[in-house]
Parts: sequence; structure tokens; C-alpha cells
Amino acid sequence: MLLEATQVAIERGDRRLLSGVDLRVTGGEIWQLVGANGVGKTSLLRGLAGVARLGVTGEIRHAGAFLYLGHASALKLGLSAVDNLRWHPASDVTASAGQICEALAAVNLAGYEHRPVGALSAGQQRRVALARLLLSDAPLWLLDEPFTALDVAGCEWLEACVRSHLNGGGATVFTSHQPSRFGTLQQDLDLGHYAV
Amino acid sequence: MLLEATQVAIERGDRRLLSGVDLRVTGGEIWQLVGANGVGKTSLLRGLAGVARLGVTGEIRHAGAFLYLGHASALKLGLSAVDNLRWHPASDVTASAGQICEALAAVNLAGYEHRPVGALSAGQQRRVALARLLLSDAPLWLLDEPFTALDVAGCEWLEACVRSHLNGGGATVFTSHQPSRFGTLQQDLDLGHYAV
Amino acid sequence: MAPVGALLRAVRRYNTSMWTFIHKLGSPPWFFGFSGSLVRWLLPITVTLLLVGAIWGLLVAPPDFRQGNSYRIIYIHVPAAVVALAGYYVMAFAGAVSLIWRIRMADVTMRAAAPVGAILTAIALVTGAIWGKPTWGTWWVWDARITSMLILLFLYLGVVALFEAYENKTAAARACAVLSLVGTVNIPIIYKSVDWWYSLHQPASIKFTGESAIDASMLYPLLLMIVAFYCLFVLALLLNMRAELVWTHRESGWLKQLVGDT
Amino acid sequence: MYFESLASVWYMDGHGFYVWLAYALTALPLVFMVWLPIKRMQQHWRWLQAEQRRAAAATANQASVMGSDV
Amino acid sequence: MPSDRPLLSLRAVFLRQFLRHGRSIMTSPADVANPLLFFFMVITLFPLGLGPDPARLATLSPGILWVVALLASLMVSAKLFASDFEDGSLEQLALAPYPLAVTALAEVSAHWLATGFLLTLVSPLFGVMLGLPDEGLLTLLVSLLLGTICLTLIGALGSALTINIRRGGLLLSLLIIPLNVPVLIFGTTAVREAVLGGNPESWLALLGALALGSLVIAPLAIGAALRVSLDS
Amino acid sequence: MPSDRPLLSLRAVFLRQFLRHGRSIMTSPADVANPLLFFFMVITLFPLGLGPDPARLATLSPGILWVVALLASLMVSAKLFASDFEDGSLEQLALAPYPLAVTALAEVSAHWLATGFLLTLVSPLFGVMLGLPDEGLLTLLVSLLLGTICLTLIGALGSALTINIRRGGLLLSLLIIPLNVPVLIFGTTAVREAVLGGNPESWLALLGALALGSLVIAPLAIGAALRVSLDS
Ligand code: HEM
Ligand SMILES: Nc1ncnc2c1ncn2[C@@H]1O[C@H](COP(=O)(O)OP(=O)(O)OP(=O)(O)O)[C@@H](O)[C@H]1O
Ligand SMILES: Nc1ncnc2c1ncn2[C@@H]1O[C@H](COP(=O)(O)OP(=O)(O)OP(=O)(O)O)[C@@H](O)[C@H]1O
Ligand SMILES: [Mg+2]
Ligand SMILES: [Mg+2]
Repeated sequence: MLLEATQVAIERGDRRLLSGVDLRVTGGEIWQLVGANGVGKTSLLRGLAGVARLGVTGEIRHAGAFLYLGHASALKLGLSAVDNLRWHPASDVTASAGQICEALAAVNLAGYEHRPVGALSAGQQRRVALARLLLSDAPLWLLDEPFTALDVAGCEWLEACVRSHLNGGGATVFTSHQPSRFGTLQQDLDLGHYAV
Repeated sequence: MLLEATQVAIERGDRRLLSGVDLRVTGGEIWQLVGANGVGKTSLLRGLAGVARLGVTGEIRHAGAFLYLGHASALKLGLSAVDNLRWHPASDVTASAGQICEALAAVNLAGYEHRPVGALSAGQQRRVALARLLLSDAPLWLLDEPFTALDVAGCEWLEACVRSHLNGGGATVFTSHQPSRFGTLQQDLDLGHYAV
Repeated sequence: MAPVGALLRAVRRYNTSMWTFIHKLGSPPWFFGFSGSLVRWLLPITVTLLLVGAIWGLLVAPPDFRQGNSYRIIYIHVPAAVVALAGYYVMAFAGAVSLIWRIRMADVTMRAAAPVGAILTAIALVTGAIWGKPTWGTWWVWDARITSMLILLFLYLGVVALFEAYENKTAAARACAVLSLVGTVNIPIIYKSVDWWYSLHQPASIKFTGESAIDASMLYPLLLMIVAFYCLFVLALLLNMRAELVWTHRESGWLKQLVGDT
Repeated sequence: MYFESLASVWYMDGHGFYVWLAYALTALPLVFMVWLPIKRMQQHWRWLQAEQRRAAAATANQASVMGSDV
Repeated sequence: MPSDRPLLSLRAVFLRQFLRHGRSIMTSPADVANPLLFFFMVITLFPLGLGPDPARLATLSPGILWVVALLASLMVSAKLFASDFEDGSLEQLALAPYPLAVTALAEVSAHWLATGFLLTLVSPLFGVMLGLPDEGLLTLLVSLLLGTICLTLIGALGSALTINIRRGGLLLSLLIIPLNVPVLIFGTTAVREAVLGGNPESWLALLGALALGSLVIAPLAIGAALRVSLDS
Repeated sequence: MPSDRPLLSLRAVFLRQFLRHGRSIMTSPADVANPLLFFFMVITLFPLGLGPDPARLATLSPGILWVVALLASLMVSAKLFASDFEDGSLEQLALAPYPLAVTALAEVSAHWLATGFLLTLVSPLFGVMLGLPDEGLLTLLVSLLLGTICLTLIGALGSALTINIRRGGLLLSLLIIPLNVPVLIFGTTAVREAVLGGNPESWLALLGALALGSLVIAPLAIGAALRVSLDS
């Protein structure tokens, strides 16, 4: 059991969005949070990660480390990709220059290692953020719309990446508006059912 | 002829991205700019719109008004949706309160008219920005990744909206990483051919 | 009629030759070659002038009858101040050319002039302050000329900082051109206003002593040093421009050929 | 020559410290001002030469590989 | 965005943009109140720092009031175009078929009305608090009225030049402080002359000339600077 | 982000975060130079505003130097956590299994070293320029050393409280200026006492107590404030 959320309710700005959400994530599972715009996917994911605490009720328990990638990519636009990936604010792991360049090459950014991230395209910035997946050893990934801005090849790379994470015993919870990317591998949590 | 671009070349930060791009857009056409992350779709669209001029060479001629919606949505996060839509920085048209509420209802944001836009979800903010399409009378739309962050219903609404714009004699140039949203109605401009 | 025609023709010829010269200046390959030979001459000339002027001023010239030997600072202080002021106008002129005619070489000139000017201004300030201690008994006073020199330093530093802050160097050059143009309009105003500010405040009895006629034996080394500093300014400008050109044109054929030839 | 001895050049009737300090603080930045761009230019030049050599080697390599193919 | 509709006159464009921007400022009263409060608080720092002796404060008060007005305009103008740039409003504005100089001037005017002008109106109050003699109050008012126009326009230019720069906050100050020096000198001198019974009119005239000059030059420079920022 | 790896000691966490942040500051020399230049420029405004008379400037110099130091710290701290918040680094930091108070203190310390400490080091230069008598220089140095610690910590608290508020720039000043008043008073009084030949030690001791107190209390308050900002 990597994540266990019981009877979670989410409030935002005095309005209750969701209530009674139960989610149990074990290794080898992919969960997609599904729901219309504004139903509360981002809010729930932030609650599960523990970024937001106010307005989040219910029990949320983690076993082991996790990696959360939100809309904001925690990249300093003035620093280069290498400098950005050298360390991650939430983790004790420090990546070596070799690992970083490998990860950047994997997301097809070889040659862009030393440019300021602010001078990259939208999809390239997203790729830099996703390179963190390769540098982390956390078994649980919480990803908010990770496919945004990626081109077809990028989406395929991300799918493969999540699949291999799964095979290593990891698990992923993500949001996306494109249904069923992972076919039968994935399970949907339709937040429409829990909307208040 | 709504837009005529001849032998356009794009440079960014001392690097040439594209050269020799020809594009002729007439009423009733949908053009999708296609290409991998970082190929220069956003840069070309900004060049076509005239937002960026430095590093854009070649001839770009417009006949008639156009509406450009970029990544940044030109929304003031502290203002409500209604206040944001009251006027558009680039246009002389001023919308009435009735029209605005209608447009917001069309993008399924009835009830959110008077909340600060900053307190809306990612998809809801995108919807507010797209409501501008309904309030404009420009025959040419230039849209940069308009489907981002929209849920399935939102994407369908946008498709219908573009289709009806076409039927009214308008044209659309847009970028997206999802291929062929409009089937045979649309034409692709693959920027990979023009990359330097 | 004939003389008028000849005159007109001469003017036209002069005009075209001037324009071709300016046009050539705007072309990087030509400029690179031209500046290369110029630098080769200018470097030894400048060094010689500086050394001769400094030795003359430091060792040969007689001491000032009021200030004694401390006045020898004048031989670096005044040239630095004079050239620093001129440098700002070079920078602003280059900025105007780059904004109006979009000549890339003008950008490069402006970019190169800013740090050189800033260094010269700082030298004028520092040597002035050192001079002040033995003559006035204080390192610093808020005198009109000193204060405007300080503001000139800030103007220079603003241009340098703005250029460094932009990632896109083409845009950086444009932004700096706008700034230096506005600064140029402002410089006379700043000078005049600081002058009024100072004269209005009935300052303490500190005055420059240099107002009195300076003896020829002291003047010649000073003039020599002023010429030397002008040469130095041009030299540093050209060297900076060449270094920048080599980098920005590393893809061009003419430079590749030059590199290959060496 | 105005001064008689080296010591008096150094001392300058008590103003030596100020004069020499001023000249030293001028000489340093001046030397830098000239030396730095020369240095930068040399670096760029060497980098470009290395680049050309690398490119030449690469094409030569390519040619030999293709030659063996054919 | 060229349109088939006949273009508006530049005056109409200015007015419309001015009203729009003014309305959006008015929606957040904090934006109007905060610069005044800042002015007030920084002024109170001076008696604390320089000692409370009334006679001395009175002679210093023109300088203090003017320096603080300059600093307040520094703080305020940092944000002048920044949010417009970040949220994309600026690129939309650049697409409108009117010169950026005009629309930018309209925004700056609305901004001035909400900050510089208000600050001018309340300044006599602070003058009295610092012991500025009554003869100086009117001159203070007029000098700040003219001076804040210059300060705001120069600040807007700085803002336009630095919006595209990450961590540009202090850079802005570095760029515009030197340009503001004449304004400061003319302003303080005018007030001091008035207090001493001299004739402040000539200094006020100089300030007026500066204000006029910046009204002509600054918008063009701001327009050019905004273009550069959009282009990079 | 709880991990299976053994947790680091708080000291190790502090050190690591300090080094990280320090390195990222060092990558942009402008961030280091700009506060100093700002300090310098604002100081030059005072002679321009108050007149160049050396004797008068000398008596005012402790106050001027201290007020400008306070203003510089205001300008700088406005941005302390803002970029971390906007780009999402802050929410990642909040997920680390260490108290925010410690990691925030580390960031603030690195920031102080690059601004407040450097400013202290160069302050004697500006003291000389303003004609501060030599007896005051050492006290100026010590008082600014202790004082900038307080100013930076209080500024960081203000920044943490206002990052989530659009256009919070000036609001920040309003929050932290009142908190900074005791620092200003102790600091100027110490320098003035030293110049007049009194004993500045007691005032420096008070400043030291303030610095110690804020080192203990401020990090906790900053941690709590950052949490609130993330939650809303
Ligand atoms: C920090 C202090 C000082 C600064 C910034 C400064 C600045 C300047 C400047 C800008 C000039 C050039 C003026 C021009 O040609 O238009 C100049 C000239 C001169 N300075 Fe200084 N100065 C300083 C201190 C001193 C001191 C202490 C002395 C001597 C006691 C001095 C003596 C002179 C003389 C003799 C000239 C040239 C003759 C003249 O035009 O009056 N300066 N200084
Ligand atoms: N501000 C900038 N300065 C310099 N280069 C830039 C800048 N922004 C983008 N680039 C470069 O220009 C190229 C094109 O960027 P652009 O944003 O146009 O790509 P795109 O096709 O829109 O990509 P995406 O699909 O990721 O949105 C990229 O290689 C990028 O690295
Ligand atoms: N800062 C905020 N303050 C108050 N309410 C908010 C805030 N942000 C979002 N909301 C509201 O909370 C609800 C859920 O927002 P959330 O961002 O979680 O939606 P979402 O499911 O991620 O939507 P999307 O698909 O558009 O990303 C929305 O109705 C939104 O209006
Ligand atoms: Mg969301
Ligand atoms: Mg793009």
C-alpha cells in the first residue's frame, strides 16, 4: 500500500468540492483522476500530496516517498536545465551531471542542457520538468496533467516511462482529459461521483 | 485572402528556426500548424500575428481583423470573468453585460461570472479566454494550443465553435499536438519541412 | 559656372566616399580587417604615449606651487574624466544609429563603449577622491562636478546592467539604445541642474585649484595624457568589438575562412 | 627630471602614498580593460579553430566510412 | 489587429484606454491606498532616523518629502507594465491598430492619477507634520504635481525596459534614479526657495519644462521599449 | 515526501539548503551587485535633496545610512519567496520531510549573506562619503551587521505573508516598516552615540538582543506563514 486515502473531503474558498473520496494505491497500479473542468482534480491531487492542508479533511496516509509534479513546474526560468535538475526541492537525492545529461537526452533535450529554461518552448519546459521522473527513486508519482504541451513522441515517451515505473513496482496517480491512455492497465477514479 | 505569408523566416535568440514558410489562408479554411516540441509553432504564430517582429523576416499581409490567443491568456487574475471580458485590449469592440453572460454560459461557466479569474481551475480559465471568440467579429482566428486544459465537453464545444466560425466565412489557424481534430475540413502545415 | 560645378562634384565625390566608408564600417568582414590593422598600430602607440606621459608627469614636471606633488594625479584624473564624458556621447550616438538605421555594427559599438566608459568614470572618481584627501583633507565632497560624474557612472552602469540582464542580445542592444538615447537627452540637464544645486547651496570654501592658468611645463604632459587616454578608449573599444564579432559571427563564412587561414 | 633620488620619487614630499595609490588604482583597471578583450578574443579564436578541426575530422571520417561502404 | 471598421482618432483611443485602465485600478482600492500609506510610513521613518528636533526637521523637510516621493514612485512603477506583460495583455495591446506610445501613455496617465496625483494632494499634510513652513506648502503642491508627472513617465520607461527580465526589480531602480536627479533638484530647490522667501517660480517653470519634455519624449521611448520587451 | 532513507539532521538540512540557495544566487552576479548599487544610488539622493553642506550631512549621516539600509532591505525582501511561490518550488519544499522553518531559514541566511552582509561591508565607504566622523565607522559596521539580520528576517516574514496576494509589493512595506522601527532607532542611536563620544555598547547590545530574538521567533513565523500562503 503506497497511498491510502479514506473519506477525503475537499473544500476550496468556503465551497465544498468533493466528499467521501476513497483511494487505495498499491505498487503496479495506474490511477487516472477523471472529471470535468473544475470538478476538483487538481485540488484533490494537491490534498493527496499534502501541499494544501486547509480544507482537506479525511485520512491520507503515505508509505514511502512520492514525487508530485503540479501545474507549476518548480523550474527557475533563469537557470539552465542542468542547474534546475541538479537537486529537487523536496528530495534528498542529488543527481550527478552525468545522470542529468542522460535524463535530458531521454526527454530529447540533448543540446539544450545549458540554455536558460525560460528560453525553451512550452513542451520543452514540460520535458525538463518530467526529466525529474528519471532522477527520482520515489515509488509513487502524483502527476497533474503531465501530457499537456507534449507532442506525440513526448506522450509516447511518458507512457513508456510510466509503464516501466510500474514494472519496477511503482505506482502513478495522474490527471488528464484524454481518456484511457494506458488501456486496461489503468483504473479511473471519476470525481463526478464525489462532487457535492 | 485573409492572411498571406510569403517566404517567412523566424529567428529566436540568434538561432534560425524556420525559413521559407508560405501560407495563404482564405475564408472557410482551417490550418493546423504541426510539428514537434520546439520546432517553432508558437514563434511562427506570434510572427504571423505581429506580436514579435525582431527576427521575423519575409512578407506577412493581413486583410481584415484577426484575433490572436496565445499561451498567456491576457486575463487579469484579480478581476472577475465579466470584468475581464468587458473589453479586449486589441479590439475596438466593447461587449455588453448581456453578451458577456451569454458567452460565459456558452463555455459552461454560468455561476462563475463574478469570481476572480485567479480562483478558477486551469480549464475554467482557458474557457474564459476562449469566450473571447464569441465576443469578437474578427474573421481570422490565430489560436495557440486552444485545446489545452479543456475537458472532453470543452473540446467538443471549441470544435463546434470553430466549425460555425468557418460556416460564417471565417478562418482559423491553430496549433495542437492532437492530430486532425477537424478531419477533412482542416489542412496541415508541417513545420518540420521548414525547420533549419 | 565651372567652379560651382567643380565644387558640387567635389562635394558629391566627398559625400559618396564618406558614405561608402560608413557603409563599409557597417560591414563586419571589412570592419574586422580594418580594425585588425588599426589595433596593430594603436596598441604600441597607446602604450608609448601612456608611458611617456606618465613618466613626464610623475618625474619630470615641476611640482605645483600650492599643492606640491599631489597635483601629479591630474595626469590621470583629468584625462579619465574627459574621455569618460566623451565616451557617453559615442555610446549614445552608436545607439541612435542602431535604432534608426538598424546597423548591427552600431549595436556592437554601443555594447563595447559602455564598460569602457564605466571604468574610465570610476577611475576619474577614485583618483579624484585620492587627490581630495591631501588637498581638502577629506575623501569626498558633494561638489557639482563630482556629483555629476557620479551620476554619469550610474548611467553607464545602468546600460551595462541592462545589457547583461537580457538573454536575447539583439533585444538587449535595442533596449540599451533606447536607454542611452534618453540618457543623452538627460546629460546636459543633469549637468546644469547639479551645477545650480551646488551654487545655490553656498558651499564650503572648497574649490578646484586648477582654474588658475596652468604652466606650460605642466600642461604638455597633461595634453599628452589626454591624447593617450583617447587612444586607449578607441583601442579598448575596438578590442571589445572584435572579441564580440568573432563570437557572434562564428557561423559566417568569412570568419571561418579567416580562422582557417591562421 | 625633477626628483634627485629614488627615495624622493617614492616619498614625494609626503604625497607619495596618494600619488602612487592613484596611479596604481588606475593602472590595474586599464591593463584589464585591454587585456580582457584580447584574452576573450584568443579564447574564441582557439575554440573556432578546434571546431574547424573537429568538423574536418568528422567529414574525413564520414568519407572513409562511405568509401568502405562503396 | 487591423479592422474594417474606421479607426478611432488617437484622442479617442487615449480616452478609452485611460478610462479602461482607470476603472480596473478603481476596482482594487488597495492599489490606490497603498502608495499613500507607503509615503506616510517612510516619512515617519525620518524623524526616527534623523532625530525629532523640529527646527532641523523643518529645514530638511523639502528634501525629505521629495526624496520620499521619488522612492514611492520607484516602488510603484516597478509593477506598472509587469502584470500586463505576464498575463499577455501587452501582446494584445501591441496588436491593436494604434501606436503603443498612445495606449501606453493612457495607462501611465491613469496610473499617475491614482498614485502621483493623489500623493500630491495629500503632501501638504505630511509637509505640516514635518514642520514645513506654511509659505512652502503651495510650492510643494505645485512642484510635486509637475514632478510626479516626470517621475511617473520615467518610471514607466524603466518598467517597460525591464518587464522581460527575471528579477528586474532593482535593475529598474538603477536605470531610473539617475534620470530622476534633475526632477529632484528642481523640486527641492523650488520648495526651499519658497520657504526662504526667494522666487520659486523659475524653478517651477523648469519643472514644468521637464514635465512637458517628458510628456513628449517618454511615450515614444516607452512604446519602443515595450516593443523590444515583446520581441525578446 | 517521506522517504525510506534515514532523515538528515536539521543541521545538515540547513547546510544543504543554504549551499543550494547560495549557489543559485551566485550564478547571477547581478543579484549580488544590484542591492549594493541601489544602496549607493539612494544614498546619493540625500545630498541632492538635503544640500551638500558637509557639516550638516555629517550630523545626518547615521540617520541617512540607516534609513537607506532599511529601504534597501524593503526593496530586496519583496522578492524573497515570490519567485519560489510562483514557479512551484515552494510547494515542493513544503513536501520535503523537514520543517519549513529550517529550510526557509537557510534560504534567508543565504539571502542575507548576499545582501545585508555585503551591504554592511561596504557601508563604511558610504559613511566616509557622507562625512560620518571616523569614530562612528566601527559602530556603523557592527550596528548594521546586527541590524540587517533583523531587517532581513522581518522582511522575509512579510514576504512569506504576502506572496499569495496579487500586487502585494506595497502591502509588504506596510506590514514590515512598523516592525522595523525599533531596529532603526537602536541602530541610529548607537552610531550617533559613538560619534558624540558616548557609549554605543548598550545600544549595540539591544540590537544584538533583537537579532537573537528574531533568529529564534522569525523562522517559526515564516514557516507558518508559508504554509498559510500555500493553503489559500
Ligand atoms: C572624487 C573627486 C573628484 C571627481 C569626481 C572629480 C571630477 C572631475 C572631472 C569630471 C573633471 C573634468 C572636467 C572637465 O574637463 O570638464 C575634473 C577636472 C579636474 N579636477 Fe577633479 N574631481 C575630483 C576631485 C578633484 C580634486 C580633489 C582635485 C584637486 C584638488 C581635482 C582637480 C581637478 C582639476 C585641476 C581638474 C582639471 C581642470 C579643471 O577643469 O578645473 N579634482 N575633475
Ligand atoms: N525566449 C526565447 N529565447 C530564445 N529561444 C527561444 C525562446 N523561446 C523559445 N525559444 C526556442 O525557439 C524554439 C521554438 O520555440 P516555440 O515556442 O516556437 O516552439 P513550439 O513549436 O511552439 O513548441 P511547443 O510545441 O513546445 O509549444 C525552441 O527551440 C526554443 O528553444
Ligand atoms: N484559489 C482558489 N480559490 C477558490 N476556489 C478555487 C481556487 N482554485 C480553484 N477553485 C475552484 O475549485 C474548483 C476545483 O478546481 P480544480 O483546479 O481542482 O479543478 P480541476 O478539476 O483540476 O479542473 P481542471 O480540469 O480545469 O484543471 C473549481 O470549481 C474552482 O473554481
Ligand atoms: Mg486541474
Ligand atoms: Mg508552443
